[in-house]
Amino acid sequence: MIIERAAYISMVIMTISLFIAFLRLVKGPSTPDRIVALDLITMLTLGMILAYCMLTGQFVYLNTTIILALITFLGTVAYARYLEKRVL
Amino acid sequence: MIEWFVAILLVSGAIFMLLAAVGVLRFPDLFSRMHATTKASSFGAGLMLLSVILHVQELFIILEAMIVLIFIFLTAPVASHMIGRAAYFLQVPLWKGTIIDELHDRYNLHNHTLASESPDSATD
Amino acid sequence: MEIIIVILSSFVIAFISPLIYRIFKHLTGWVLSLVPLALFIYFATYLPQICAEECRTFAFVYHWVPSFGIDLSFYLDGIALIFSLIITLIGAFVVLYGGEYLRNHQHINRFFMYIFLFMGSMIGVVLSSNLITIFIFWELTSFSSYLLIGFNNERAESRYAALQALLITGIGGLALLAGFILLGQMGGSYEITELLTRGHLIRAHSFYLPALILILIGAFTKSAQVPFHFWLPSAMEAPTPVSTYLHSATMVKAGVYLLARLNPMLGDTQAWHDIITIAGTLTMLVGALIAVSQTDLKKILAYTTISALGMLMLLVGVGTVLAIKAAMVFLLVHSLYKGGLFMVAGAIDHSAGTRDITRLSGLWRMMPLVTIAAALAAFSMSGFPPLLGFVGKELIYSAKLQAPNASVILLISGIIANAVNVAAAMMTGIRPFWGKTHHAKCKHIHKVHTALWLGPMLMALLGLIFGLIPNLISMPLISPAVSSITGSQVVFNLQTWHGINLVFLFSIITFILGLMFFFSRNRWRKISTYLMFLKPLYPSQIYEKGLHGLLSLAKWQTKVLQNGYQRFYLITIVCFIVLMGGIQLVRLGGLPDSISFAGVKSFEIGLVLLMALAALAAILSKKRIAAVVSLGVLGYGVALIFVLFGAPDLAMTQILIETLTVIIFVLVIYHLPSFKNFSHRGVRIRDAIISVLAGIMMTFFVLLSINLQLAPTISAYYDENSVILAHGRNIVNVILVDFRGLDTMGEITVLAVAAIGVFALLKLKSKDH
Amino acid sequence: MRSLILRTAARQLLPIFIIISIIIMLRGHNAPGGGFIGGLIAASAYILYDIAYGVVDARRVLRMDPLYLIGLGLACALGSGIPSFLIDSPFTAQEWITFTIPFYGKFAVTSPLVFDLGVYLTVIGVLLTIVFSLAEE
Repeated sequence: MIIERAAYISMVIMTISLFIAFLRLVKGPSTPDRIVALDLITMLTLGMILAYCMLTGQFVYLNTTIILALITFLGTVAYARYLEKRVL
Repeated sequence: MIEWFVAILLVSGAIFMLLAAVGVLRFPDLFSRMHATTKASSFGAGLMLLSVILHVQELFIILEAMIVLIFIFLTAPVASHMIGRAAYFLQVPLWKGTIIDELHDRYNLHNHTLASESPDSATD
Repeated sequence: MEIIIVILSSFVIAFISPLIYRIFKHLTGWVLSLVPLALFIYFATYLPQICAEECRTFAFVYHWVPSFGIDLSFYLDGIALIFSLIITLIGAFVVLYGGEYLRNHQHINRFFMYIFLFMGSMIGVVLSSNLITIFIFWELTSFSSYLLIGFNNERAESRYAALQALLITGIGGLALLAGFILLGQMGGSYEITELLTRGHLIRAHSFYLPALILILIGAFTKSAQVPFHFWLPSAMEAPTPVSTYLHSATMVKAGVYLLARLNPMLGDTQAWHDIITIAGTLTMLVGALIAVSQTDLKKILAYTTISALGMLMLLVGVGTVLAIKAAMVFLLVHSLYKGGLFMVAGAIDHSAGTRDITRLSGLWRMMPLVTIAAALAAFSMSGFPPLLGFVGKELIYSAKLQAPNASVILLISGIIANAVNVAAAMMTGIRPFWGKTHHAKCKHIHKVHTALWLGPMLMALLGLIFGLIPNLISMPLISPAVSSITGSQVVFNLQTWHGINLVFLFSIITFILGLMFFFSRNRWRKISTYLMFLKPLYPSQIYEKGLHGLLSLAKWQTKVLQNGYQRFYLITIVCFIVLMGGIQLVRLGGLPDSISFAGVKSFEIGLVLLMALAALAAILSKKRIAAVVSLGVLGYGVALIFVLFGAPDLAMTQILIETLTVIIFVLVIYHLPSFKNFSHRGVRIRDAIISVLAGIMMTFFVLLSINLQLAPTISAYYDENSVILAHGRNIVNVILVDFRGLDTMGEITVLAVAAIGVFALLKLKSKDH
Repeated sequence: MRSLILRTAARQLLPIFIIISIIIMLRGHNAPGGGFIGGLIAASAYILYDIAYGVVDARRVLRMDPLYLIGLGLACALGSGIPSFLIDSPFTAQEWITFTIPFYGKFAVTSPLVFDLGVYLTVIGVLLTIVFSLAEE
């Protein structure tokens, strides 16, 4: 029982941090700030999925987290490459 | 007893995530913000994964959680490194309070090549 | 069973005729004409059976589309027999004549192919007894007439004439189909044999009038009645054998055949008699009046054909037994002499090189045989006593005398039309041949080949023989045909000479009038030039304007709808959906009252709020990359929702697609212009309103669909037998791969095509510039 | 311009990505996964390689033009339908031929597997065609 409540709390915490990260994303003066914020948001999504697994006790979502962990870094790298190419 | 420990791990993971978010918001310039996103968030995710590992009995699930953990610690640094590089090339303004910029003289602004890459420079 | 072979045989011959041409070269005409001759003899064998008292008929049924009640059923009775005999007889002469006439034309093998295609479809029209089968063969005749009219396709006029003929008979065909379907609904089946017995039911039915009008449009366009007559003269672009076969003897009579065939079901109502009689008389007069002022041989014959068709229609419209008898006899007579005259005109054109009657004279020395044939045909056309034409004309006058109503008008118009016939016969059949031959006017005249004069000569002789002994055809041919039309058993015999009586008096008047028309033809030509100011009213002009109007409308509509502005397409689509959805929502009484927020957890609301903010940020962002990033956030939000609602597969796909979109965006962004604000405020507000409306409408739909239980959810079905049938627990994948494998097949093909499209766009573009 | 770290990461990650994509593709029938997702992962592996090393090396590593992959994939997908022709059942109904390998227990060679492979290859082919031709732009 304690775990459900803990998971619920962490879900709420994570939602709040999502909003905060989004704030940076909107405010972010330069593009890399936005990309950093997006990176954080993806990590938060991963966290939320984990918390949700704990909440429902169904661990089938871990496959999704594997994909999430692997692929989001690809997005960030693509953004980075675009920024470098634009500079040249 | 173990349940308490798992719950604490989980919530602390979430709190670290929160710290990362706050860090990203409040840090003065890009490079310090990157500290927050990469280190704090991956550590937070690590803690949560740990709580999952402890909470779960089946082997496969633990294995999958371990893989996620490894991947996070494998990919997050590469991603933020790439962003840092790109940001530096874009001359994103440093925090006025920065004391030393070691990369300054090794990177020539005109042809955007790092000293380390150019063939002639001694690889120090 | 043999009827199927008969019909198919001409189609088969059509497709192997190019081969036969390669073997026999110039003799193909003679060889191929044996086929219609054989068919003629085959049909002739039915003569004794048909004309026996009980008039037995032969039927053959092959169930083609049983669900609609359409089957290839064929049915040979009196009227079908008389038509098939005409088709096959004249077909034989035409093939023979065509082989010679087009001897050195480079596409002559195609000519044979089209002619046999036409003959097959014409026999099909005449023999089939299922309405839809008649329609199919009907359209086939239009199709083959298009090919034949546009035979020498390098000339623009023939292409134009072919298209005109196709469009008009095509539209008529469509009306005919609609009429047949209505008729089928009324009578309960498409079989003519069954419909025959339900005449009274059909006549009383409310659909009767629309069906009648539609069928009449079909018949009138095909038989070139007044408003739709102008395609026939312009169809003279076709080579002469085609004009002989299609546009005088057989195809244009299909309309008359159809009305005769449907007479027992649709006939004998006031509407039937009035419309057809009026149309017939009008066509007869218009055809006659224009014919007088023409100078081209084939044009005169074309217009007199229109007038003859009018006469036939008129007789069918009158509908008395005598009128039908007169119609049948006239049908036969007209086919013989008009076919003959057309062939004569072809022979003159072929050897003398011109068809302008003002320049033709004294040809009899060059082609004596053609002169005899032409004279005989001309006398038959003008109704000179010994010939069948006289018998026909007498019958027509007596039928008009006894016509139930307005017989006086019919009589007068009949006399005028026949007078013009006499004049036309003189102009085409006799004038070009007698008189002195002045070489200056027409270039050297070479000998006429046997094939060219054999056809007209035989036909003219037939006219003479039938004229002298009319009983030859009355017993076996005319009476069964008339009985099958009027539905009552009729047996009669014809005699050439009725003695001096009122009808004979009319013949003499006609003859005198005709001579007057002939000698005053130049004055008629001047008069017709005065009528030029009526030109815009001519139906051909209306057709012209209608066509241009249609094309310009199409151009305008495409310009408006497809103006190349992608945003315009989106707006039209979204507005349309919003409109349709909105109306439906209002009609169904707006929002469901029970919107419960029970099961929603707090962080779900937070997530949805974040996604809304992200979407907003994407719109308001100044830089394109910022918009892409906020879209990224939206994408991950959606992925998260998939997870929260238990769809790991979808979440994985969403994440992957999200990242790959970013990658492709990044590759493409480099080339896109930066976000200058192209649209000024007004446009943006309009777009905002549209999108907000669409959003609201979509939420209503979702809310409605939640508590709307349309059908038992299919997931139950997949649930229990996804393991049993497809041995897989992951239902999503099982569906994708097994149950709906074909859809996935389609999807990956679409993906492949998209990839090849992108590849082509990028690779080919970069090479050429 | 190319960062050494990204290059080494890409070279190491490529095999891992491919293995994961094959795992996900193979177990697609029972657990979340399937040809489509597997294809996406494999494609993103090669895209990562392209970002790190550039298109020429990426094409070299792929050793096959992505267009052939599309063709191969579609062929496989169609091919999986053929056995159902022989047994006269609906076109893409799947046939199961199960036989047992001594130590492994029941092992089923299935036509849905071939179909999934077809989807897998087509998706990789599609994505790589698009990305590579864009990258070469």
